[in-house]
Amino acid sequence: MGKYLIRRLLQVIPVLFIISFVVFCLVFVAGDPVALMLPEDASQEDIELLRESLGLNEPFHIQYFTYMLGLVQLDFGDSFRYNQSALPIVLERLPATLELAIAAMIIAIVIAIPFGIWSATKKNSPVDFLATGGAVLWKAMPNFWLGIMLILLFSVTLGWFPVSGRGDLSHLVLPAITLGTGIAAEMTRLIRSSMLEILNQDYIRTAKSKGIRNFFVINKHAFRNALIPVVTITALQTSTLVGGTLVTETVFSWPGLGQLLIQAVNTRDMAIVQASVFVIAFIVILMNLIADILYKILDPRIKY
Amino acid sequence: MSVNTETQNQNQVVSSVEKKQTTNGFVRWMRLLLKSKTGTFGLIIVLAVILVAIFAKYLAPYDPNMINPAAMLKPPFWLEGGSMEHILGTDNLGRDILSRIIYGSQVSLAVGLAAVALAGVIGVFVGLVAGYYGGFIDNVLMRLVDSFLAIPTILFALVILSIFGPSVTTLIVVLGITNWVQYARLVRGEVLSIKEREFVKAAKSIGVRDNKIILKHLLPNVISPFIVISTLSVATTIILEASLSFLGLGIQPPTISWGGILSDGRDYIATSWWLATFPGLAITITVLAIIFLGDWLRDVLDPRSAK
Amino acid sequence: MTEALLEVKDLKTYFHTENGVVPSVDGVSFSIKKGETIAVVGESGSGKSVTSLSIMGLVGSPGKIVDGKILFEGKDLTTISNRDMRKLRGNEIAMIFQEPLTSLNPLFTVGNQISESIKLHQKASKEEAKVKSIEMLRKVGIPRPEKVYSSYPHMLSGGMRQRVMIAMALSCNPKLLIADEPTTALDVTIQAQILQLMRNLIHENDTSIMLITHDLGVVAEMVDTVIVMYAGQVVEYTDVYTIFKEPKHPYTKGLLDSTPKIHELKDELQSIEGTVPAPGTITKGCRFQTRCPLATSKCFSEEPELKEIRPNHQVRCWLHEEGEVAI
Amino acid sequence: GCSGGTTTDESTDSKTTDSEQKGTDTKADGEVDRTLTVAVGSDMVSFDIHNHNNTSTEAIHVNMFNYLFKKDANGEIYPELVEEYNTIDDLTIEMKLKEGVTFHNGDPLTSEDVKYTLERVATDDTLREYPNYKQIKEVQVIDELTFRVVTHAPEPSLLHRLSRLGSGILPKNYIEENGFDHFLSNPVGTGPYQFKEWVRDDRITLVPYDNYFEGKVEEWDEVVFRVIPENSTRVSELLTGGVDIAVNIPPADWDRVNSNEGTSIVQEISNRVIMLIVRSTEGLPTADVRVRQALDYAIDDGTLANVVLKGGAVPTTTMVGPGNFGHNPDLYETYNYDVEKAKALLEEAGYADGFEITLQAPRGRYLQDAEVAEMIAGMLAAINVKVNVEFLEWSNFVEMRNANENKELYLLGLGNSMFDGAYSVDWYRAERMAGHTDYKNDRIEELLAASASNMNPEEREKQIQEISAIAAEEAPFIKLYQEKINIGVSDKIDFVPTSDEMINAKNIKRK
Amino acid sequence: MVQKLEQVETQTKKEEYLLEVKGLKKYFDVTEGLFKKERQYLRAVDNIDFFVRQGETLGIVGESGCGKSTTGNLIMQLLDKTEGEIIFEGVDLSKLKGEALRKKRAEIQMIFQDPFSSLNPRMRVFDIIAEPLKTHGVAKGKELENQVYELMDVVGLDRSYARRYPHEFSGGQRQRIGIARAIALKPKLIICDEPVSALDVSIQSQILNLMSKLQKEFQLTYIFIAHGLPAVKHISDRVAVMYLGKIVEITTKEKLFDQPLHPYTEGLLAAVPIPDPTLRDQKHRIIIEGDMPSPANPPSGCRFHTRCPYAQDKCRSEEPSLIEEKPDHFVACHFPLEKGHGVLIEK
Ligand SMILES: Nc1ncnc2c1ncn2[C@@H]1O[C@H](COP(=O)(O)OP(=O)(O)OP(=O)(O)O)[C@@H](O)[C@H]1O
Ligand SMILES: Nc1ncnc2c1ncn2[C@@H]1O[C@H](COP(=O)(O)OP(=O)(O)OP(=O)(O)O)[C@@H](O)[C@H]1O
Ligand SMILES: [Mg+2]
Ligand SMILES: [Mg+2]
Ligand code: NI
Repeated sequence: MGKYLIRRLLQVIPVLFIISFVVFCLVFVAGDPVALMLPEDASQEDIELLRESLGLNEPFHIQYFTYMLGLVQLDFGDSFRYNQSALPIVLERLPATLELAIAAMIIAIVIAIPFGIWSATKKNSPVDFLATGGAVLWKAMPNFWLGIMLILLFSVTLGWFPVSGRGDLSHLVLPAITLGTGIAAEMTRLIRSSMLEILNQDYIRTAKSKGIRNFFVINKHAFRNALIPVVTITALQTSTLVGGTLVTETVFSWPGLGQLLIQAVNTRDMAIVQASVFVIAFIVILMNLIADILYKILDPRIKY
Repeated sequence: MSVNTETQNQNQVVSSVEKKQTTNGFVRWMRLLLKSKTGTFGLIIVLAVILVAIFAKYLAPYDPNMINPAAMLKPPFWLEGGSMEHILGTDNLGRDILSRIIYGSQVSLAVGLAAVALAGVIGVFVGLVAGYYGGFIDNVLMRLVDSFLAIPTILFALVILSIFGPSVTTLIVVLGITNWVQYARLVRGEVLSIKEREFVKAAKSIGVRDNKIILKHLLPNVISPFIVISTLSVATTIILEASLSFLGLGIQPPTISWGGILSDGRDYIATSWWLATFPGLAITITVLAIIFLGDWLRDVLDPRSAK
Repeated sequence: MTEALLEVKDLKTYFHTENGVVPSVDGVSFSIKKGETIAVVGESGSGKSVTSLSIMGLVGSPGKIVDGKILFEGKDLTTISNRDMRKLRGNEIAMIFQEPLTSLNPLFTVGNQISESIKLHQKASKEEAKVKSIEMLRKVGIPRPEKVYSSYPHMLSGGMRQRVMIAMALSCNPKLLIADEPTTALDVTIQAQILQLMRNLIHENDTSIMLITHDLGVVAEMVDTVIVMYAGQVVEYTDVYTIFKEPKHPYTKGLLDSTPKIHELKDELQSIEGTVPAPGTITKGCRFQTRCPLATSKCFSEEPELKEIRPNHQVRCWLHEEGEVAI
Repeated sequence: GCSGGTTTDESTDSKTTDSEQKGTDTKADGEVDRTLTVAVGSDMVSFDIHNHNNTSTEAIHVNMFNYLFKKDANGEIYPELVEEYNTIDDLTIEMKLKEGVTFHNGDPLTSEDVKYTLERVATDDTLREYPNYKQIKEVQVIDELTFRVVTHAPEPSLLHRLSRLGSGILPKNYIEENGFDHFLSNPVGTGPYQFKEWVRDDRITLVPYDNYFEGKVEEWDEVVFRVIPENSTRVSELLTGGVDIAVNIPPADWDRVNSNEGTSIVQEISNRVIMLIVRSTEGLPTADVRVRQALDYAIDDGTLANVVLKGGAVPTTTMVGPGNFGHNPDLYETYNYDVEKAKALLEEAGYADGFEITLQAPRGRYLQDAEVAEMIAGMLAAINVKVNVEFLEWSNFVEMRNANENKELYLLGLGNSMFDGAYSVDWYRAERMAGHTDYKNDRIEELLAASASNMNPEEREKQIQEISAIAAEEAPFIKLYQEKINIGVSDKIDFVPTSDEMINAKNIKRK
Repeated sequence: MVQKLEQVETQTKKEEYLLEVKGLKKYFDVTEGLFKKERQYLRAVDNIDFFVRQGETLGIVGESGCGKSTTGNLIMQLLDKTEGEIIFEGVDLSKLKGEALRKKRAEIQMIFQDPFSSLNPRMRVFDIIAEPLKTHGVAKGKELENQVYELMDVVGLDRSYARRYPHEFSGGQRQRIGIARAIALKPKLIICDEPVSALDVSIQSQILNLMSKLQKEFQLTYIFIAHGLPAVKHISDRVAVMYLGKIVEITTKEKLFDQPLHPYTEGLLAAVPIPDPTLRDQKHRIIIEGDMPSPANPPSGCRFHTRCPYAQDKCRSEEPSLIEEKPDHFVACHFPLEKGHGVLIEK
């Protein structure tokens, strides 16, 4: 186990290295943010002056070297917009995004598991049709549209939930639903197909031949097995989930990484972009790692 | 008993038993298609959308970019104030929404298809090479894949688009290069398992060259999961384009895309709902159709359902 | 005739697939007496497993018992409630499956899976169930049963897993044990061990066994009565000695002749030509018509009945219409 | 604790108690709700008042910092922290601070603080505001409260400079003791409100400062600025009572806000003029003054302002709006529109058959910018000018401008935070625009040179007005309209927006 | 060991064998973890020697996992050997590389166990059978077509099936396609890795008969791998018995089945159920207890000692080598059986 972990962690290094290089290249070709930092009526001299003082006139390799040097010390440079070290700014937003993402995940799981199981066990029944049909429909709707509609319906018209912002649990409901239902759609389909496959396995037949009640056959014998592929794919969805926060956070003015990133991208605040991409990549990798470990815990067949 | 009589005997059996099964591919597909209601729906809608995109010029009642200050925010015909002149109403500049949706299909489909095609070509190639040769090449390529997978597509697209400016071409290229990893992974996984199948061993033992093995034995066998995934990917790409429009980095006017119309219309959702609802419906229905089509293809291309 | 433990009468189990109805089991009748071991032989797809699953009430969709009776101690299993059926399952009738690896749930310990049915049917507490499970494991010849009790299936070898399956099946002293190809996935030396084990169990408990196999060697060594199935039907049904000495159905004969025998030397094996037809493809006449060397025109037009040509020997073939014929 | 709690309370309350309670919005336990919540479109950038150039950031800062001078609604400059001031010579002004002004940490405001503040921004060239203050040479401390500001050269707009964000006074001792980073996270000013909390991209919370030199502001116990970038969400918050004020309401939602019970739109002219920057480079049709005029005549600024922006703008032919030094009222609230004349001008210039040009425009930067651009394209089509509209994402737009890659026309909104027309008309300076618009007018050059160091305000005003008049005629830029700021306000409060777009909580009252 | 090898060599010098395997080893690296200093090996094939004469059939039997397939794959060069020589017509195959190996491959072919997975589901029968011919440039165009159809005739497939896909056939027919492909290049040696174990009982005999017929017709040499002893006995001339990566006994089938010298062979024969109920009680039952140990961690000394009913101390410590106990009867046992129980063979 320990060795396996170490090996997996070592694999992360080249990945992060590649990511950092790609991101750096992007930033390099992005050109400089100087002009954006000054108002519309700034003059050319002003721009030159600022560029010089920010060290943006160095050649590629020097800049890359400086960047890597900073990187190993977890220093992504200063945000041009905030005039502060980028990483702390990013990390400061992380809890909000995690809160949203986790809530979305929980919603997704809470919806997907019963529906997935249900539609698998009642294959081709109306329930199955509704669950799969609903899942597909949900997947087909753009996230932001759903978000805006939810606000109009549940906040403006019905007044059940606050419109936006982060605060108590009620604030979390709409954005988490927006983000979570999309994931749930995918997951329902996944659980369904995974369950269908498991239900055809010989050991399910064995369990039934023992005279166990159907309920237990499904929830004890089948579901645990069906969970294994779900765990891995769910981890793979982390990236989609984080991507989804970009849109959802903007709609609901949720003060998380997504909003920060979008603004950073729009203002060419590349230090923030770099730091966020890095942090997000790290989280995604971490999630996959956790999924791997979980996978091994769930499945005794796999040895370390 | 001699071999020959044995064969004849057998032929009889087989021909009587298998006659039904050996109908040609197209007929089989159509049979399977008609059996699946959702598949039929998917195919019909997708074909319709493709036709609409191709013949937009002839189908659209108006120039989609024609501004008409006299007819701004006209509702669809069945509402008060609407007229048959603008069946689905007009937008805030008096442009005909139906025409815009018809034209929008071009870009939305083109982006979806082209991006997926690009990603597919790269991904399948990388996946085949990595899976077949394994070892160091595989390791390097897979680390690259891991890296790409760790960055959410939309984020990657956002950064690149903001740098290079959003045009149809950049969008296609960006979505292409962010999506290839998905195929590379899929194809590699398939190759790894197919590689162990005995027919690959058989080919090797005959002395077939590597490139032939990849092209003739591996590629045809990974192509059907690929097709299934890529159909679904066309759907996600259309939605992604809409999301990028929402974030301000989608296709810019005067080029029209569904995502663009939808996201422009969102300020009017509360007052003039038709601006955002119709393109939203167009996206939803098309995506739905593509997903259904994909599901159906999954069944059709699975030799196990070949009966 | 002593009282039958299980009596299957004209059982029909059909699968309603997308490509039409597949009559996997099409009018099968037989009975098992108490303490009797009966074999069901026939090649792949002839309906052996579906017959056994029908008895267990485990034919999943799209399959359905469309006709016939399954009388177990007089109760018709096709009509009793799910609840009552569950009470019988694992308790009075137990089943061992062909693939010992895939038939055990990989995520639960062996002990968990054995004690599950003990707890369920004998209302035993957790501890009692554990004690009983370990005892069962010991009984089927597993060394260090305490350790195996808490192992996962993948940690055991094929033979061990099959012993676990047997322990599980026998844990509630069933009256009928259905063994669906219990040794096909095993090596010969391990197969011999398992067969020996089953023989001992028959002796000890007087359990009736329905053994499904296509290995005639196993049949010859283990059973009292043999049912030969072909394409969803019983084609021959008699005691084991008669089957091997005087098979009356051309298929049975072909099967015997085409089996390479270790104790004989032959230059060329006899073989049954052609392939097994898919169920439901032959709608007229005898189902063996396409492969039968002795087929007559009648065989292509009319379907033969299962006919008792002499006491305890039933054959489904036109050859014996007018009385027994040697083949 | 968060506004959401208040939100729901307010919205339920507003249905029952609405108008008869007249603003005494009560909480469940009967307490008066004394939280002012303002929805802004983008987050504050930083508390370094010298290192941003973001109006919405300044709009928040004004509650925490005082400037040496201020402008009133008419653009008249009056002293704020300064008690009295005299001009010593062309380069020097002596000023005396008010007594009893203290920072939020208790330190009194002294000349040293002023020196520290102004010299910081005047000398540190990495600061965004440096270009606007580099004219200052030094600040001489005379005594505790008296100091002199010395410029490098005669600086006619010095007071304009001292009445904006750069002259918000920083606490010297506090910063020197704790470091600037500490200041950034625990900012201290002399203003009516002091810092409580900043959750980035979410909210900035301010509370009244007890020892404010003009007396503690009692109206609000808490002022919260909430960041809500998405327009429709901001509107929804306003409608549901989640916020009291919401800035930048898109025209599409005005009706909704106005028709909703308890909210309405208030407008005020902004200091931003939207125009088309024309490239006059030799070889382009737009090099011909008649073509530029034709374009000007073909565009119906009235329709743009009244239809596309639904009245959210005032047509203008000058960049120097009212309230700015050098404003020319003759050129304001008027526009050139005459299609026939435009056609004639084109014909005269030899373009009777029209031509094809490109109009570059940002999207979402200004009110209805994309729609305006497309509308203009439609209008120019009427005189046979085919316009290809090219929309650019903002950062690309900025890049395009910097690289001088601008085509014949591009749409730009120019503000003037100095409120000094000299800054606007400097855009016509040939040297500055070389390679960009390539417009050159000798008379304008002359006037610009003369006004730059002219310390006589009346003369200088005339000079600027004349430049505007020439520019209105020759159309180096085609001025379209001056944008209004559109703010959604809850009926429970009394809020009058100002054209500097500041949100001074001090001036906002409960009804 | 060395001594033994020499023995074999002097023995075999007289004859030219079609295939000769000497000291063949295949160790799979199953080391886990990154930093483990000691590597762990799974000894799938551990130092085996045998030869195959032109035109004969060598059967290889043994329980699952004893290394039969690995041996086959090694000969086919589908796996790289760890050690040893594979001499085919005087050339060490394992030393060939690239093009030379590719050419040589034409002379050794393989028939696989699973007729399902050994045929590319996306290729038509014609293309499957034509592939070896095309690859080695044997035939083109019309000629190719003729040859393919001839091959189909030979294995008893109707020519009209040429345009079908594998899934449209039954198991027996698929195996015929596999056989047609294997004999297409007129190989000298065919390795059959359990070619009938996936087939129905009544079909097995069809294929076995076909294989015998082809052997006669084309003078083929077979290595026939199986764990069904009756089939092996039916088709083979000589039989090698493998246990845990080693050959424990190798001789003609008559000798082996009549009087096995190795206790394992004896047990194996006894375990085969005889399809004759009358022999039920006459049969000498020797049930080998226990499971096969793991090849990753084989027992010391004689690998069979853990299950051997006759094991003695020597067996636990010393590894027996394969020696010619009787003429043309090799066995690896310290105490070969004097009177091993064979199977009753009805003459
Ligand atoms: N779920 C199912 N759906 C459709 N057809 C089925 C299903 N299960 C079994 N069948 C059909 O029923 C027939 C009998 O199957 P069954 O499993 O009983 O054969 P078997 O004699 O047990 O064969 P084997 O020796 O391979 O186990 C087969 O032709 C099979 O195709
Ligand atoms: N690629 C591999 N990596 C690691 N171990 C392997 C590999 N291939 C085979 N083995 C191991 O080598 C041993 C011999 O395998 P092999 O396939 O040769 O057995 P076999 O005698 O053919 O068995 P079967 O009768 O089941 O086909 C087995 O323990 C197997 O697990
Ligand atoms: Mg079966
Ligand atoms: Mg093998
Ligand atoms: Ni709140």
